[in-house]
Amino acid sequence: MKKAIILISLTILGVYLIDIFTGIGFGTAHFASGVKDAYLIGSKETLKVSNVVTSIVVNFRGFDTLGEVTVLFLASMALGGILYKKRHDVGERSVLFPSTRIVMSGAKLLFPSIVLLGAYVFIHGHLSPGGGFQGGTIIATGFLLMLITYRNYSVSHQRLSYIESSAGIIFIGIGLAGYFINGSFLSNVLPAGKLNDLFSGGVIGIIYVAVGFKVAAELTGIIYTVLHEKD
Amino acid sequence: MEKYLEILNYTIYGAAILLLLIGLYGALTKKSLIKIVLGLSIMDSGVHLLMIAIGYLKNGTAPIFSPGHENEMSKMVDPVPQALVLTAIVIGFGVTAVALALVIRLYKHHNTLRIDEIKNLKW
Amino acid sequence: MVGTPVLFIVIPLLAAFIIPLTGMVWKNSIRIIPGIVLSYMLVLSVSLLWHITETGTVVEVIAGWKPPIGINLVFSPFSGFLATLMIFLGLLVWAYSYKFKRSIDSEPALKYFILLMLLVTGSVGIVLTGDIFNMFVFIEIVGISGYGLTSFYTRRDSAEAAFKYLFMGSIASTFLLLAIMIIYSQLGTLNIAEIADKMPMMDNKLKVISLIFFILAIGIEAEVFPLNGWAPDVYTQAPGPIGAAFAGIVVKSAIYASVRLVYTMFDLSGALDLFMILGLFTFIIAESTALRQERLKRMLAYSSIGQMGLVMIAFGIGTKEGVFAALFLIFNHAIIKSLLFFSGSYLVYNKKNKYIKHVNGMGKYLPITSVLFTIGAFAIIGLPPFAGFWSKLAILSAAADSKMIVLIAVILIVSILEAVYYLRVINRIYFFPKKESTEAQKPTINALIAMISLGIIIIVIGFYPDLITGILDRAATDLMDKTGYIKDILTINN
Amino acid sequence: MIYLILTFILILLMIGAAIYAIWQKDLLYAVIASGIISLFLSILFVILQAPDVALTEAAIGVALTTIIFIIAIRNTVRYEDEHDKKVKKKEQLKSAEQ
Repeated sequence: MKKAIILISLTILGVYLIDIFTGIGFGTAHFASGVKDAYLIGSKETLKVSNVVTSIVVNFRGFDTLGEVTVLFLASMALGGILYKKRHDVGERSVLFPSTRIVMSGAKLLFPSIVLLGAYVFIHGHLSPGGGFQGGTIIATGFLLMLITYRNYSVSHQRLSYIESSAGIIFIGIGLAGYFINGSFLSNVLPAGKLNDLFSGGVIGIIYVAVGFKVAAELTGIIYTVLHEKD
Repeated sequence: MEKYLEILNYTIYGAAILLLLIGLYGALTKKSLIKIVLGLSIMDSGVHLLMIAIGYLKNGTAPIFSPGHENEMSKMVDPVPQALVLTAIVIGFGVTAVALALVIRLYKHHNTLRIDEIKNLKW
Repeated sequence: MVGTPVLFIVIPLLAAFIIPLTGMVWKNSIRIIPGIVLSYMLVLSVSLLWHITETGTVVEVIAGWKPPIGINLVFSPFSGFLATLMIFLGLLVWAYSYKFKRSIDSEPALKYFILLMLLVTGSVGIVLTGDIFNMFVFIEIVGISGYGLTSFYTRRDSAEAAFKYLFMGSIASTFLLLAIMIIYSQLGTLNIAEIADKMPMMDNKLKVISLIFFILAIGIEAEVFPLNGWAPDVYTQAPGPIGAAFAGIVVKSAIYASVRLVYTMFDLSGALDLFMILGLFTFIIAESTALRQERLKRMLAYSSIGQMGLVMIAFGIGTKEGVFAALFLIFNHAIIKSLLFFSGSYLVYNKKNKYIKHVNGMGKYLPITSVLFTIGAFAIIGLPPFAGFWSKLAILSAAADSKMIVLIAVILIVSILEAVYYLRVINRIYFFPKKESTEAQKPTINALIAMISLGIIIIVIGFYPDLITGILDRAATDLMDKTGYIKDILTINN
Repeated sequence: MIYLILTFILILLMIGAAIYAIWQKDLLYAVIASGIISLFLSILFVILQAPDVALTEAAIGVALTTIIFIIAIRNTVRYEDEHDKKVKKKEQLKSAEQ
């Protein structure tokens, strides 16, 4: 009975949504004058950043990114509070099966290249697809591989906390530098450079590297906390 | 033939809305806590696909000024929904992680994942 | 001027990132730094509120891009008033829980104070921001810190309450994203002022559906009637002061968001009626449910939901008097309900189920706390020498001005219900014998300071309502002035 | 043309995986199915000209979310109907073996 009611109401919702979105149209420009063109021009002319998504995420709407990094920080805080135990036992992780020798040496071989790929992705965030979030998550998957392969691989919580905090402080510090020099938070204080150069976009590259470190540390911390949860 | 292919275009909206509805259905009717969280995350994926599809332009290119193609601005797809989805994906992961931590703690206290057996509070 | 609105967000975040580092060296900094930051924010907001009476609304752009392109923060009389109120309450909650969990080692305490500080920051962000997607991000910040704070005690049911809240919150954020995307696809902007400016261009059907999605999403946070299933459990299971923080801070920011939508963004005439109907349902159902509750905190929670319904009714009247009454009600509810939660959690301290019968005879053992609870109860019912009287009077006269006789009758009848269940508790406090087994817990000195200052504010506002009506009047004028809001933001030259 | 057909196939597979994930009683299979949804979704993002989002979805949706679900399942139970007698017996046998 309950299922039938839910199915009927979901069908109504679905029909409504499909009606709306066919009305909106697919693959065509929807609005005459939006912020899209301003972003494209500003990214190319003023900021000299070739990846427009990066310039939106870090500069035009950089405040969202600050909030988002905070959401991850809060999630790892809340996770630690929810799964709080007096001490974390490193070494016995009955959650996982023991891995074979092939997996172990394969993981050892892959780990440095995964971290290198992640670093490449966030250093070139303003030139090619990718950036701080993408690179950070790639590095976190590298640590994840090591954590599930080796039973007693451990990451120092304190060191993660250092990286997390200092990356956050660098992000806000650069923002505040813009606030004190140019009068508005997160504004560019360094020369913009030339389009498609590695050193272009002013502070955008630096902020994205900080975001990359922070995201990597936070995601690794989240995985580590959950992984060590056992009775 | 061409006309039928046009309809294929709209299947992306259809797929996104179906994903959303399937996830919502799972979250509302399933009894297992992990299934509920799974439903919520499928629902999130549906919304993300919907947002990207709104920004798409036919025969468009990715919003990146690659060397030699600096003047193709009018052909670029809308970068704004992409930036928003980037934010939304990361936020969604944070919420999922917190939800699963809560599930683990609920299992420890009640020794079950079934929502109809965890009802010290009224649902 | 001490600073600009952006510091309301940046300084707490900076502090949140610094605290884990200083906590390794000096443990007490975990408790002290959030207090310093909140006091700084209070000084900043009061001075800005003083400043804008002379110069008008302060609009700040971020990253140097003018409004439709960049994100902007708006400190107008309306949003500034709410922000100041929230920060003040946050500071009191901090003071109340300063000695909290001192006996246990520092790790849970670290989480508690950082989560509390960011809960306040997120709510202030919702109020100040001028961009709907930015609002979504702040709503998520508030949500995640709320889940963490609700499940702070490792009691059996707190995780259940938090999961319930998280379930509702995730569905809310999905619908919020849908609504934001529908609006973006039509108008090509995310800035609230520009959306309001361009709104007539939008198709009516899409307008209605996106408003429904918005109300659905924000109504979950604002505890509107069919969507408030999570709220009583969260209030019951969260630590005592967090109940006050939810009632005083989080719900207020959600109310702000929905009011901003209805009054500024959408130009639909039926929206106010929808508001009024939702408010009436919430008010009547929540207050009559509160009458049947056996647990003290659950009763307070339902009473809080009912008061939010009353606020929505007042906003739904749609005249300037109505808005004024609603703002007065928001102010009074914030201070009174915080006092009730603060003193109520000492009256049923350390009891397992926190039944109302546990307060029997506490008047003799906890005299000050009982008197403060009584003041709060009388004030929220609306008895004359206290602050609550003036707001009830304001809403009744606003309804009378708009010739809504039925509304007046409903409000008066439901107020009698409210009086019944509060007086029942007070009767138990003073005239029932205390059970042998129950032990009274004396409040700590910092909790006492927080409670007494709230009690003093209630009495002072009760005798001199003019202290607050000036700023409320300006805030109400500011909210009603839609074209002024659009002009302030879109013609900024920075 | 070829892209359209590819898109169509991807969408069908994705919806199939979503229905399977909700229908399947074995939570581990359901979680793997949801990982597959994310994988197809990230390919779809590339087709829709959103490489940044595709990278994020591939790393977060496919790897991190799936693994965190699997850890949660390892910490709790694997079957949705843990009170189904058959399943319970199986679990008991397993614990007897260990």
